Amino acid sequence: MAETHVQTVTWKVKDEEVVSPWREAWRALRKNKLAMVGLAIILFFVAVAVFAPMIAPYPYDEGELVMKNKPPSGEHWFGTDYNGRDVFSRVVYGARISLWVGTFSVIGSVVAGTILGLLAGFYGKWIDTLISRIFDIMLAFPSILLAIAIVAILGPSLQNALLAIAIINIPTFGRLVRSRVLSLKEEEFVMAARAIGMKDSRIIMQHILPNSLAPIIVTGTMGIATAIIEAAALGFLGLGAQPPEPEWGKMLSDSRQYIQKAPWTVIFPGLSIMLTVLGFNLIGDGLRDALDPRMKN
Amino acid sequence: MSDPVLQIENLQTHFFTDRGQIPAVDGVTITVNKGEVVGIVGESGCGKSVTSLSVMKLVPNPPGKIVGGTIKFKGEDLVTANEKRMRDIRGNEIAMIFQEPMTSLNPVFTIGNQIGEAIRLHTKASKKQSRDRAIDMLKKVGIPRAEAIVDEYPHQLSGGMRQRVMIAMAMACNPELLIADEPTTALDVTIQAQILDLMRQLNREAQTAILLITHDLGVVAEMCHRVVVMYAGNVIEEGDVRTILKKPKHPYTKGLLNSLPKLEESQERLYSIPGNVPIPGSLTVGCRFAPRCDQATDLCRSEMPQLKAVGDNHFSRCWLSE
Amino acid sequence: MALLSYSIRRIFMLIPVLLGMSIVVFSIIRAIPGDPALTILGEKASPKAIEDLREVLGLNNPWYIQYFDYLKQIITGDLGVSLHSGASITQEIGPYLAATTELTIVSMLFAVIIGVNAGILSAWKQNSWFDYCAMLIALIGVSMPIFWLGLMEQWFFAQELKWLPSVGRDNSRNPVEAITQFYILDTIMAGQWDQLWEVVKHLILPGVALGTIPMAIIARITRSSMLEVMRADYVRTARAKGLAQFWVVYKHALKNAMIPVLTVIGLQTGLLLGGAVLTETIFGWPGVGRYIFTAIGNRDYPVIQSGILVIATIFVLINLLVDLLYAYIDPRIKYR
Amino acid sequence: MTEELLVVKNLKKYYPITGGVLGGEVGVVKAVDDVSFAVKRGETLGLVGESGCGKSTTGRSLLRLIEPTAGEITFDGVNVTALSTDEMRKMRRDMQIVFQDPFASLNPRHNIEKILEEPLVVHKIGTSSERKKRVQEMLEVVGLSSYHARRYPHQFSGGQRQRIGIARALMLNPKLIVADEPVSALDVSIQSQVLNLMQDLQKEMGLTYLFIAHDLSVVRHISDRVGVMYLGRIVELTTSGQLYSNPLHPYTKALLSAVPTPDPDDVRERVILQGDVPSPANPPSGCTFHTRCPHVTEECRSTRPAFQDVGDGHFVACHLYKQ
Amino acid sequence: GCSGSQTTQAPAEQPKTETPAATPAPEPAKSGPKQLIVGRGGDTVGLDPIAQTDGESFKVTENVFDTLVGYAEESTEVVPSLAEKWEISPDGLTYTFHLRSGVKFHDGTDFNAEAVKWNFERWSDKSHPQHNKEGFEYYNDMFGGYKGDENHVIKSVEAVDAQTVKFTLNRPLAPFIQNLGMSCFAIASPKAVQDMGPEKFNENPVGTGPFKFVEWKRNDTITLEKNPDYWNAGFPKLDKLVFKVIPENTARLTALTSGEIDMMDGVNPDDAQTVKDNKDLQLILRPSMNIGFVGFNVEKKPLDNPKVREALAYAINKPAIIEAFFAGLGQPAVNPMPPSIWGHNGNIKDREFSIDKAKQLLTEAGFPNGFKIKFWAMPVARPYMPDGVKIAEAIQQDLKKIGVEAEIVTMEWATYLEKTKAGEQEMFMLGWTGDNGDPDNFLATLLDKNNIGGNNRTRWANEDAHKLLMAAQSATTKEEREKLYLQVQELIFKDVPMVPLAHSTPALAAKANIINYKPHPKGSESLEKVDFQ
Ligand SMILES: Nc1ncnc2c1ncn2[C@@H]1O[C@H](COP(=O)(O)OP(=O)(O)OP(=O)(O)O)[C@@H](O)[C@H]1O
Ligand SMILES: Nc1ncnc2c1ncn2[C@@H]1O[C@H](COP(=O)(O)OP(=O)(O)OP(=O)(O)O)[C@@H](O)[C@H]1O
Ligand SMILES: [Mg+2]
Ligand SMILES: [Mg+2]
Repeated sequence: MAETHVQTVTWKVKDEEVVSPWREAWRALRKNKLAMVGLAIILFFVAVAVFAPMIAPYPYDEGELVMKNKPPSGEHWFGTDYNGRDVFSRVVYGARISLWVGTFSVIGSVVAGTILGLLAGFYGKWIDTLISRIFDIMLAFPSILLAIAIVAILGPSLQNALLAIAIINIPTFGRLVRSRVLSLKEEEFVMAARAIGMKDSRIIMQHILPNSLAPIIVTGTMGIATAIIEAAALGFLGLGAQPPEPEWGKMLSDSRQYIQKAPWTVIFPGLSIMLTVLGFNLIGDGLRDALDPRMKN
Repeated sequence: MSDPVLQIENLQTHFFTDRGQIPAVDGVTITVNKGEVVGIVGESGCGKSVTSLSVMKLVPNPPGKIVGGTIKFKGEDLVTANEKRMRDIRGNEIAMIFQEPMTSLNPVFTIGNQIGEAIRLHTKASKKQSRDRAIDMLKKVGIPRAEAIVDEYPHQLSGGMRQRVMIAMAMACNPELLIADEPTTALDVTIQAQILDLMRQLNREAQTAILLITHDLGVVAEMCHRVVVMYAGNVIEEGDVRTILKKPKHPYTKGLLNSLPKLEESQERLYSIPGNVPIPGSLTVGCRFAPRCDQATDLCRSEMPQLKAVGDNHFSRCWLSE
Repeated sequence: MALLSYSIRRIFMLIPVLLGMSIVVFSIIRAIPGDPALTILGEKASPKAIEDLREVLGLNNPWYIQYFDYLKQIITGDLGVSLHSGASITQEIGPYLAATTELTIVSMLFAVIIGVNAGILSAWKQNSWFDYCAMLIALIGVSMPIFWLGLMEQWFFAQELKWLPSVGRDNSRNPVEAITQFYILDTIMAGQWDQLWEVVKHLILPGVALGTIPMAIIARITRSSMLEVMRADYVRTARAKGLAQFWVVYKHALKNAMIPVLTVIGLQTGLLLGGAVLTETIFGWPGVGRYIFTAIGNRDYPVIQSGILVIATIFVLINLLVDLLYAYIDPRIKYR
Repeated sequence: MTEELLVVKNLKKYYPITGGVLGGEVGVVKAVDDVSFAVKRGETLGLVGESGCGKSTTGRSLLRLIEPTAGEITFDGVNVTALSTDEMRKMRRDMQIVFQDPFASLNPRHNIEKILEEPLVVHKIGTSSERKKRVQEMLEVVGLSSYHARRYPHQFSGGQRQRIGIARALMLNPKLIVADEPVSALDVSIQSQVLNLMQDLQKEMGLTYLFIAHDLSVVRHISDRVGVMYLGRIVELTTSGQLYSNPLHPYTKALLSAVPTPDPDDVRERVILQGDVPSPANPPSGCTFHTRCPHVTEECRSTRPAFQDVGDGHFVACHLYKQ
Repeated sequence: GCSGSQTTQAPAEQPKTETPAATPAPEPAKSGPKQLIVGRGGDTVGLDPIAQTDGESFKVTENVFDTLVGYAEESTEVVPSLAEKWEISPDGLTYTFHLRSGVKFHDGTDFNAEAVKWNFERWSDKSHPQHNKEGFEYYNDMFGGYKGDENHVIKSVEAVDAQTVKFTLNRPLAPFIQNLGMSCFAIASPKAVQDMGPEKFNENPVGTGPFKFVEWKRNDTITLEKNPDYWNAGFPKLDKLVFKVIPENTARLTALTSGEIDMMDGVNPDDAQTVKDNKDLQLILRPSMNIGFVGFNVEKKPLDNPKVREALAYAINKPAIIEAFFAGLGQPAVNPMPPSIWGHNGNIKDREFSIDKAKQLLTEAGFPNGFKIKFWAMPVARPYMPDGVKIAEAIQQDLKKIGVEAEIVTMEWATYLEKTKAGEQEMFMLGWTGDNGDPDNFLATLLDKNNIGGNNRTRWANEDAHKLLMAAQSATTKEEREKLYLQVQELIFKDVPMVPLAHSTPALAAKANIINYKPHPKGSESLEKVDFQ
């Protein structure tokens, strides 16, 4: 038998520090370059939104008609629109609207979806049947059509668009939470919690919810991206933000007739939507990889 | 040593991960002779599966890579063989069955299709011929209603049946070497007995050499001619079954044997090896078993012992067995 | 047999959903502010005339009677009469539906063929530059507002470069004789190759605009699904048999990986059908999305109601089809 | 105080099978089908059987983590089956369970301190600092260090996690612990550590175990008495010594002979059973083992054998041992 | 066209062909059938003219049908059409029409006095089998309701002989003849309507016009072909006429540039220059007969105060808006009616844009710091208001300067019309396109107190104005009426129930080689004379 040469690779054992799962996820996320790019994009737009009054050189709702559709220049970085307003300033203020609608509609859907999903998943029986059927029915309608119908009922405005988007996305989160609950209910650690005599309410708060959080966060982040696009789509169809609010989708549709003469009025709002959405998608992807160990490879 | 089919020498297969380079297999040497059943035992994570996958060159790459050593199959070095040559060998000259019969068969193709595929790959058999051969093979591994089963899907079979199908598939091209990676771990004892019986029978009839990987010393005792004990990526002891199970030299092998509850006698207390199996990659200098060994000396802790002959065909990697 | 029983069960399960949908649609219409009778009669109508028409339309009945009347009507295949044009919706919706369907099919073909293959290649060559590029493009694709993409395409390819027509389904100078309303089919059947070429040219821009998002989504899901499947034990088994990587990927892995991909394809097809509103508006496509959207503007209640119902029903049916396809692909499902 | 801590009478658990065109109930899985046994104070009763024979279902039904379909469970003189949900919750202070999978039975988002403290919090025992102290003590008891308290489950090895699982079960000082395959997922060298720990704890704290496993040698090692399950029924129940030296039921015999022993000189005669375990959804008539039994008679096919004492508390359900 | 009830997107109205001496056509009339493709913004609603109210429908029906009398090119002067001549009794109660002979409907049946009688009976008699259940809106409006109604104008229609029809009225109606020229009162083939029923006829029209109906692809194209037997010999010039829907103005222009269509309406004012600069195209201007305005709901505070209204009028920078959004294709409006119509008061001088004046008035009215107000903006483009919301935004910017915070409110068009009619709005935008060239059609319609709840959405109930308007309606001579209208306009200007913004000139574009296209002020016209050079 041949002599074996043993190569020893020494790998430093990580010290006995406490690593909570969230810390672990953050570490993994930090290593993900694309996710960090996404985070940077989002932070950038958040900063733009927060400091809009300081960043924007002009008010978003005032312009001189004589300055109509002027190309980008030192004075107007992104040019001016049909009302002679500064496109850059409008895009900057627009960040507020998009982030606001995206975030709050998703918060709305998450809260409602989580409550319904928990009820359905944990109590089962007819509650589950009822809620699941309602979700099925809602999902049977193409979402944008449903949103349009809801806005048609409520009347076009930013708030109503936000509400419509929140409503149409409830089933997404509801189903997610329900399926998480169903699988977590069978997990041994939930069984163990029952075995020590824990009440259902506490099981939900202590075990089910925290362990459903990761997928909710991932889906929620992606959901913000979708919601921003949906809001812009409603704005584009004239069913969302109302003038002079500088909502990106609305800016696009208002300026589209000038696309040949003043393409900048269409290009910049569109680019902003795309970038923001891209940012949320990137970070969503990264979060999924970091939070969902199954996806790791 | 007569007529070796497989000679693994100083095999090193490492994984290159975020956490660094993990030497899952770190200098393993194993020889399998014609018609012989060689067992590899060891606890979870010690590198048994990686060794066997290395032979098939099926280690997922990246992150895994064979970084050193040779694997000679009938004199031909597989480490340097190209992919095309490996495809000829796989399933034809060397076949493999896996631990999880439940997931090792493709759920969306029929049994006949999957066995037939293996046959068609390596022979010029037509669809019809390969199907007939598949039915023959199924009968041979003791599957009732073979004619009907060929057209069924894996989920319609029980775990034991699936493992038989896996064996049928592996044996379809009369391989010279069968690598069985924990073929019965997922099965119940009564079913395990059936499968082991079947494998023994195949070994006897077709003179197929078997490299049997398991963590169950009982299975080893029943099946193998020779045993290799692995610990943390190394071979630490090797010899024929009787020697290893009756007169082990290495403290780890001894400890392992002692920690098993016995069926035939009642013991007040079991022996237990202190500590845990090392996390792969967290290697220290010296003997890898030293941290858990109650006879460890300073030498053990500072220098890695070599695998040395300690008797007739008996090798041990321990300073104490000199 | 199992497949049949499974299919029947799935179809049975549709009934409550379809009923629910009809209730939703029914209530949406009633929730939209405004009086249909007033809309029909216009601004100069007398209150008496409005009251008369309400009676004729059955608007004075209690809501459940109205609902059952409505249900009776749709079950017999009668989708009502458009208030705007006075035409029967059942007949009127046909060409719109065909236009949307043709566009959807073309977009989906584009999306599926490119998306699935890009996803497979990405998974196969994981971490190669191809993988990175394809996935970055796919990521940008899913982040793209469809209406913006459509506008940009139109601006660039139609208005600036003048390569492709920007609106409509055919060249009105050489219009297609509609038989099936599917223009590609119609032109092929008539052997009008020049028209076929025109039809194809008209389909490119809206098709690409509509297909981009599903393409990106499909590529991503295919990739992740493939990656997961490629780690499966049976893929290792297939390789251990000596199967070439190509067949491992395209035979053993793909068929298993297709299941989540199919879901997405089904879902996206449905979304395209309904979500084509934006694309259709931009590209002047006489499709059903615009039909419904215009109807909302006109408060043409029966059209809104029936249009949404038709789309949702098609959506549900597509998903049913996808479910049945699963069962066909994955023998395990029908036994559940 | 009776000698028996736990008495189980005619326990049944049927799971409905749904399917068919309308998705209705088309049958039942008889996971546990009329099982009776008793566990004496301070003893270890082992339950062995092949996968799917209903061991876990039995174990979980005892704590009413699964609602039994029928049967009566008396724990410490109290009829557990009659308790309300809330009373049952309180009852669980005295009966605890340790699970098979050390990776799934600990909430990955809680640290060890929280996991161990939870039973005390739920039952409102002690002040916060008392609870913390008890956690530290218990960690030492199961062979971990108190500095482990702040770490998370994923930072432990399988054996250590199983110790944590045991520690959690012990936090409330229970009388009975149902151990559902606590060592099946562990490596052999770790398995012996955990088995030893459990034995030590039993001695120190006077615990009673219902020990479930599929590994006969493990069960035999730890148990005073062993029940052998087959397809939802107990077919033989006797002391562990008797079981090995004098198995009566043909299934027990086959099982014993199928266990491979690490002794190359072991020349037992092998009884290799034919076929698979039948599905509990469609169990054979009569004696459920008759499809695989080497001694099958006509009677076995038609009548279910009674589970009876054939002497010295050696129970068996087989027509061969009719009195 | 009235101000609403239909959503047609594209501008379409009045005459003045700015035809640059066409440069050699890029596509000279091919030998082969002459086909003209007209691009437009919206689809036809229906093709039974009497059942329609919208311009997009009339654009097609005018080519398929004829009316008893017509309007002259580019004006609303009445000229013969199916009736060659007519006589009016001195008391204004009897009208006798002498019909053109030899005219046939497209289905081969004869056009004669019976056909005219039948059509009027269908329209006026609610119990007529082919009367629509929704009624015929224009008939109801123009002739005081239906048979049996108190105000119904037409007492009877008699076929004196095959070529002579006699109308007897219940009371005199000054614009009776004028009304008969409206596109909706087109004579349909009785046989066709009877055979098909009104619903089917609405999709398969049969008239006497220059073109025959061929095919209608909803929301896409309507195809007509030459009527070879057209009574006006030598016409039509075209063999085939196609109306194609391209909703977006810019996209439509692209289609014109790329040769997909030959002619289009709804050129964005901004694009007018582009068209002029393109030597292959010509810009055609439709004579203007409309008014776009900002109205004040005088019932809502603080708009009930005339000072406030006047202040707002001062604050709106009309010239800048017209410059920016009408791009020279519109003239500033002073009165609620266009100068092209008789009776327009040209002596009124408009208020100059003045922030100071506005502020001063606001202070006088008790709002030195301005106030908040809801400003309803039209969600759709109309001929008189190319882009309501954008103009509203501009006005919003103007008002901000005097401290008035206007919140723009939009909703879909039908709701907008309904709610403004009900008076829910505060400040709003709207407009009107004349139907028949009569001042009454503007002034009374928009501002008479009788029309509150109808088209008088300002809810301005001025007794003086009401008296004057009523007097003008029953006055018999044009001079008399004109005097009254001049006074009304002064009253309106003083009390500011609305700020007239502009009379827009809708722009059309066509291939340079298209000749003899004369757009009509009312927004639609027959294309029988149009030809390729
Ligand atoms: N894909 C991989 N990536 C990284 N490391 C790996 C991978 N596969 C195996 N390893 C490492 O190699 C070591 C040896 O693994 P191997 O599968 O050979 O163990 P084993 O002896 O077969 O254990 P078991 O009894 O659990 O099957 C593992 O502990 C693991 O850390
Ligand atoms: N929730 C359930 N619904 C339906 N059938 C179930 C359910 N849980 C268990 N079963 C069935 O009941 C039978 C007994 O299951 P149980 O888990 O008790 O077996 P076990 O003896 O613990 O097996 P293992 O050794 O695999 O843990 C099995 O056939 C199983 O399929
Ligand atoms: Mg392994
Ligand atoms: Mg179990």
